[in-house]
Amino acid sequence: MDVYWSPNLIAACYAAGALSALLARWSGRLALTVGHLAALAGAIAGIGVALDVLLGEPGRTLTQPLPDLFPFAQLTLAVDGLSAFFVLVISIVAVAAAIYGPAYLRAHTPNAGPTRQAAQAFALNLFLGCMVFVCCAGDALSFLLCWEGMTLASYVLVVSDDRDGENARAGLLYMVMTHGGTALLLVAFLCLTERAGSFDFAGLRAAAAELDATTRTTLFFLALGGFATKAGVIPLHVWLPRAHPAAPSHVSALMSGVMLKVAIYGILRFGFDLLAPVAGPLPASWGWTVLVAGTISAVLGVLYALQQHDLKRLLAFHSVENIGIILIGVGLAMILWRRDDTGGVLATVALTAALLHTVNHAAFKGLLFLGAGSVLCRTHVRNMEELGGLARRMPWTAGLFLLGAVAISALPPLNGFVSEWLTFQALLGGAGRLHGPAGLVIVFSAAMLALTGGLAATCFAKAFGVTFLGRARTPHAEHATEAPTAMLVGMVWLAVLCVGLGVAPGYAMRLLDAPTAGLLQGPGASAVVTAHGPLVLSTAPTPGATAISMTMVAALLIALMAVAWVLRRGWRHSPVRSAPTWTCGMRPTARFDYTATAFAKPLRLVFAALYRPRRAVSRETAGTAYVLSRIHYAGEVVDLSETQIYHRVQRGITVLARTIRLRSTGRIHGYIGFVLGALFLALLLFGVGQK
Amino acid sequence: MADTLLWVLPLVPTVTALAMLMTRRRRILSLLDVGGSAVLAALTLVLAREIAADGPRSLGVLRLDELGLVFLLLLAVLNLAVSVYTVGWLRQAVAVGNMKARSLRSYFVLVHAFVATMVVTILADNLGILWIAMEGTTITSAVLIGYHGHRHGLEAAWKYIIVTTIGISFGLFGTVLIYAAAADVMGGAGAMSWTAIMQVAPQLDPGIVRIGFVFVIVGYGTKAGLAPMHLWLPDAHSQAPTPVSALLSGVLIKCALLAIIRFQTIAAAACGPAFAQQVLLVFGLISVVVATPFILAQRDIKRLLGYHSVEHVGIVALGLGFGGAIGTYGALLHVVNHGVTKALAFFAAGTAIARYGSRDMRAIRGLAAVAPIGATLLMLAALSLAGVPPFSIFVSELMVLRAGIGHSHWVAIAIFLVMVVVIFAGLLHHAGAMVFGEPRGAGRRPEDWSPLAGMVLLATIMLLFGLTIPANFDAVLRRAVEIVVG
Amino acid sequence: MTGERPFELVLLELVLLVLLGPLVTGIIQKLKARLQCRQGAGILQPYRDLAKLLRKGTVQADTASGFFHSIPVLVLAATVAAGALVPVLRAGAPAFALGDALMLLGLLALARFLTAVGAFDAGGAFGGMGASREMTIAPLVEPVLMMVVFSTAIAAGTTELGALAAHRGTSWIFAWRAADFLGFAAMLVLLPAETGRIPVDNPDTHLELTMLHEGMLLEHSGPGLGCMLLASHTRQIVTLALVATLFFPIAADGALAVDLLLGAGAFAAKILVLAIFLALVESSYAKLRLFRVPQYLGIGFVCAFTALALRIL
Amino acid sequence: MNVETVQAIIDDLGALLLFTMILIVAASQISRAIYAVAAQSLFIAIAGAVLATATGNMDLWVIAGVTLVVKAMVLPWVLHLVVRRMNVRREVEPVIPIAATLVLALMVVVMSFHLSASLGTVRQAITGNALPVGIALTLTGVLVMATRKTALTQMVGLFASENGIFFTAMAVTQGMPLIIEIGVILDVILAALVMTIMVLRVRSTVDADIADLDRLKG
Repeated sequence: MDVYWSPNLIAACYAAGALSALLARWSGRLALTVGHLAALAGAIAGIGVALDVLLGEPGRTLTQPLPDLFPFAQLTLAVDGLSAFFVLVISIVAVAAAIYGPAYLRAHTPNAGPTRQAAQAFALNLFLGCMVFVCCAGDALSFLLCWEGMTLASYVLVVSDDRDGENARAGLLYMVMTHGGTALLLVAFLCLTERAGSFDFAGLRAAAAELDATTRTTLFFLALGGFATKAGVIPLHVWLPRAHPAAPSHVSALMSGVMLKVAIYGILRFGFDLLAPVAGPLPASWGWTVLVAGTISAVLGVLYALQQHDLKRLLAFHSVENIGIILIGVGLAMILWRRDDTGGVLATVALTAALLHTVNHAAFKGLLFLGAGSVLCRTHVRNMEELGGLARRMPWTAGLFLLGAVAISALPPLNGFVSEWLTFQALLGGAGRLHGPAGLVIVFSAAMLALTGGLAATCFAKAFGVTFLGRARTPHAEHATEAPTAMLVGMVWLAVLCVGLGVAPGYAMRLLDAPTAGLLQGPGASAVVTAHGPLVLSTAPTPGATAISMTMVAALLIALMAVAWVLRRGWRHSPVRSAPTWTCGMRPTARFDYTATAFAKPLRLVFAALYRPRRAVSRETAGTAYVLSRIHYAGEVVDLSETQIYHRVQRGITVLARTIRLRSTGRIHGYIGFVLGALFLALLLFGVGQK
Repeated sequence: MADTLLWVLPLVPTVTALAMLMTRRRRILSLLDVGGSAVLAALTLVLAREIAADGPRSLGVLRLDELGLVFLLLLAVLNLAVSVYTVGWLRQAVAVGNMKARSLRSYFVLVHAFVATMVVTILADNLGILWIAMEGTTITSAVLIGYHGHRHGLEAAWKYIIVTTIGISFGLFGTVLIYAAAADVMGGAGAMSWTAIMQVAPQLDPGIVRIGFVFVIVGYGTKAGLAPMHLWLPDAHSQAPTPVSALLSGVLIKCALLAIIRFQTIAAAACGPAFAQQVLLVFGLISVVVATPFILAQRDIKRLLGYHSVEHVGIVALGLGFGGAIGTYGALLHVVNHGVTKALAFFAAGTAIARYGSRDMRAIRGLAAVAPIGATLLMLAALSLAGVPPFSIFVSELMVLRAGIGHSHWVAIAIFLVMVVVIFAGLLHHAGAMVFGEPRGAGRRPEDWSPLAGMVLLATIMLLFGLTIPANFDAVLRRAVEIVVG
Repeated sequence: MTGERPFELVLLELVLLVLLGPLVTGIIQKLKARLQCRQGAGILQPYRDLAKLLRKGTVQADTASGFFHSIPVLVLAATVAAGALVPVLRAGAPAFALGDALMLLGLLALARFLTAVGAFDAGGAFGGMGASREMTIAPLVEPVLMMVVFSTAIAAGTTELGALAAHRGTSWIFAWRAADFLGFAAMLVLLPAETGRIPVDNPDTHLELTMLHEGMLLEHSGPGLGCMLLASHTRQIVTLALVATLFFPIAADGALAVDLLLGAGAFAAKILVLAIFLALVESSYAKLRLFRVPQYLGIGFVCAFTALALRIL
Repeated sequence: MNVETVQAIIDDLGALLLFTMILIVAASQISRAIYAVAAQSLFIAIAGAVLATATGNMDLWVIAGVTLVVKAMVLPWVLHLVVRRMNVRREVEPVIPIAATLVLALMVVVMSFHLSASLGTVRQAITGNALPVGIALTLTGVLVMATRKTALTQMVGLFASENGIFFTAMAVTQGMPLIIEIGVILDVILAALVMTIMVLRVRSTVDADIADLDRLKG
């Protein structure tokens, strides 16, 4: 075992960071700085450990027993390819968050007390540590402990951001839903541990080998339910768009960019590793469920995102969408895996697409959240209708945000396109080989993916345009200044990744070898996807396969841009004249600018059946109906699953509980009656013995 | 040494109580209080080491085995924490006028008498003595519950004394029946002794043991707060002075559970384990289900905690009902974990109540802003009670769940999990509303050291047991499980 | 099977596409004028417009940020890059990996996205309005277009356009099956939307209530506007070329100059047919209300989906 | 006395006890209920004496004596005193109609005998019908507590319920340990004392019957 890059190092860094909260006794700022520095060290250590495993000899698993804490379970760490890949993803975003964090917190909440700073330093390190160790867990108990620790730490971060009732409510919803998910996970894990008689994954695998088909599928769906809650799959997503925006922005980046991926890790771990049958394909219901859930999440996620005017909430809904895209890949891999007639290397392509999208989404969503955080800390406004014109005041932030927007909209030449391209190719291949209705479902899913991509572009044209371009609509936006350098550095790190993974994704495939080969027990990602050289992406190692080269396209774009630049300058280098925007002869003000609500209105009407938009317009007329003195418009789009399912359930439970409570007696006779009745019934039920 | 200690142990609080009769000064009384509790805790630890090393000790009608030791440790630790907490709590209560300075003496005397009866309950080997001590706890604690002397306090005390007296008279009936069955086999002498009965338990007539056990579980179950016999519990817990609430919830209902466990072992030996488990399972499930709506729609913080105790007693019963070594282990661990956590929750709630002058949770807002440490502790207690790792209750609930899954009680598991999640929501909703938000109706006052010291002691144990189970405690628990399961 | 297309050929095709782009617009305009019994401008008019614009100075909105200046560059580059991905003179995969149909659609979407962003930059209602409408229709068109591509790609087993065309070979219309007809019908429905023509958009109007694409160009001027116009001409011919590749991949074999000339002739004919079609549609239909467009595109969706279903089932 | 005679006497006494229980249930005035409890305790003392002579167990004599003094004399006297002190209405106020209570009591009795009939050989452990009678008395006593409004009737019910336990305990063939019985009686006295104090305290502070308080709920 490599002594330098061991999980101990990560744990030590994060533990030191958590303990640095104690420094708040003397200075909250110091605690914050030291805590984030330790987190940075932990993240770098995480990258080291992950790369060590991913680039080491194939099939290697780094195992390490943990101290004997519980008499009934031996805790261990086991870092295999899949774990290492997710550790890498986590650590990448953690680096950005750790650099970005202190400056952001200082700028956003300059007068936070030392208690809050201590809590933030502590919880951030705990959060990162738990996320890393969920992925490294080698047994069910440490998995569950870290899993809940992750939830708890992020809950603390959510509620610590603001002394606002909204945060507490968001945190509550978050905790309750994930706790429900954990309950399902508990059952799934415990069913296995009871059969295995031990908690470690090797034992669980052995126990799962002897399961009958029904139990296996039931357990998978229990686990899927648990993980899907955490991943924010529709309709289990309602907590996500509330909790993610409520956290401090670098934590939002972590939650959206990384924490959801831990749930993906869980699905992969359960589906392909722990519960997978020893031989033969996975039960068909698994893959199809995941695929359909992913498709629905992708489309609905982006549709709801489109109608959000809160910048961070919009981004949170996009996380729902992207998790859906990842799940499409995962589901397809599940469908195609070990099916010789159809699958072959396609399962590898699908899984590669999913994993690549995992890291891509982490990069661009992290970048976008950090960008939104920069806006937030300089304007203290999250509603984009109150922003505008920030590109001239915060050019770096705007540029980086635009980069992220292009990436998330799956536009070439950035990384979002690459993983979606792979997903499309896997879908297309799957549809071509699975004939009949199955193929049609896959094709439909591909069409929905295309729709998703288009809508995402629309959404980010809106988000970027309304927030950064045009005129400043409020004084908040007017007085914004560029974000501090530390924050920009954090963002640039992720932006570099977006570009790098977009332009030369072939080099990253090497990192995907270990997880894909390990899970699918077949060829690794690079053997399939970069069979024709590192600069070329292909769908199969055979010569006739479709192949593209992101690098070539990028080079072509740059060359064409140079040509276009010459054209743009024109034949005569006349100076640029500045003039007011044309507004039919009136003096332009910020109120002429198109708002986000207006921008999204056509789509709101097109998808009215889904949105069920509510609007209230109140007019004040001055004497005649044709002259309006004031008009007030309030509109909202409701989340259908929230109103139709959650509100009903919640109201039902609350009303029931309240009724029961009000109807209950306070008279002692009732008390005695209950005791007597209990005894009477118990005697009748249990007392009468068999003669 | 150890044998003598068995006698000395109940004498410690008795002597403390008697010594308190000599003074009326608050400081001296508090000193005596903490001192007496510390001595009790120290002696318990000494005893625990000897028992862990050499096995059960008995002397006359008193006997301490590992099963009792688990409960005794809980009692000693909580009693110490309560004493430490009481110092500051009392100062505040006297200042506000909730407690009258001249009646402090009787309060302290009663608390120690209460503790003494509980010690005897735990130590009793003779089932008759067990019953007598249990009735003794009822009488002493009833006076404590009505201690504030106002209308609600007296109402709660009356309900408490009547309902639990009925309950434990059923318990007495059950004891008599078991005794009759045992005496039939082994003759009158010694047939009240639990150890003696256990020797002949498999030969006991199953029919009469069956009826006896039903009487016992309804009877002592009333005292333990199992639904639907629990109705006195929220009343009593909400009206008692906070330290007493902590003792009631943390220790007293656990003493009743110990009695139930003792009888369960007899019943399991006589009628086969399935019967006793089935009964416990039903009562456990009813408790978990019944507590839920009252927790959700609750407004009074101490009643909330009271109902929450009902739920957790139900979980212990479920653990016993799922049975097997794992279930019993989980149940016993849960007894300890819930005792510690619930006491912490009562303490934290007590300081919040003192700060805001109201038990209504709608009046308590923004605690984090005015009392950050107290608010953190309250939140930690709420999270732990809700079953979040890395706090202790998660571990024991995990064990209980494991036992249920191991024995394929799917319906029970499903109901249990749904209720746990719903209660989690309710509890966290209430706790979140109190801790976060803008503070209202309370100024920022420095936090008193003594309540904090008591709470931090408990919180440390809570966290420790969530992260690990110490090896020597594990050994004690394992042997206790062997005693129960055989 | 035709041979692979070397780098020089791809470059040649690219240049050809860019140069011919305005000509197609000119032809359509001329045809429209004649169909409306007008004389109309000459077919070279778009070239003259471009030349004039490139010689002019730039007037920029005072609220625009630094992005505004580079938007035309980016848009033009992205659109032209898309042009490099369609085979023009000869079918067959390029000799080097470049991009496929998805990349082509992606690059066009990138150009559209940047145009919309640019429209916001100047402030004012028209830009936003145009962007909003354009970006409403685009995501609805995209999946349908993708499905049409899929319907042929599934049969070919590749999404690379040259290879796809090569797979279909020269025996085009006689080998058409129902799926091809449906796919082509879907494509015809989409064509006006993708090229910004009636009944979805009206390229001739600058009336604020009806314009989509033009609204986004309002604040561009001089060489910038020239670039944007060139980009939209290129986009049009790329789209037409895409249709030609997917459904009429007729082209000559071999690498001789004659073959290439033959290919060029075939290409010109195909484009001309499609241009006539567009001109006819534009002259015979009225522009749709914006909220009718989704229904209109729905026809395309159903056709495309049925085509796919026929291929798969 | 031979075993059959003792059994017969105990059974007869059991019938008498059940009869007094019915009187308590049906009593419309508190004082009558108190008298009925006193009579019940008297019968139990007699049963104790009978069993003592039959088994020659000296402990049972002591228990019989204590029962006679405490439960048949002192406690009824205290209750009477309280009734007079409190100056409350003498009528029993039922929560549900007395007829319904009687039906419930009947069901309890039937259930007790059914329960005991399901037992096998163990009947020899407890003399005669003492077990079903004891169960019936205990449960009916609690039934009285659940269906009567005033605190005093509740205490009466509690004592009646305790009597049932005593009766069964005495009838255990091997006899109960004396110390336990004494402890139990002492506890009962202590509980009665505390309850009486509470009843009087509530009466003096808020002028209400303590059993009527029902503010704490939910």
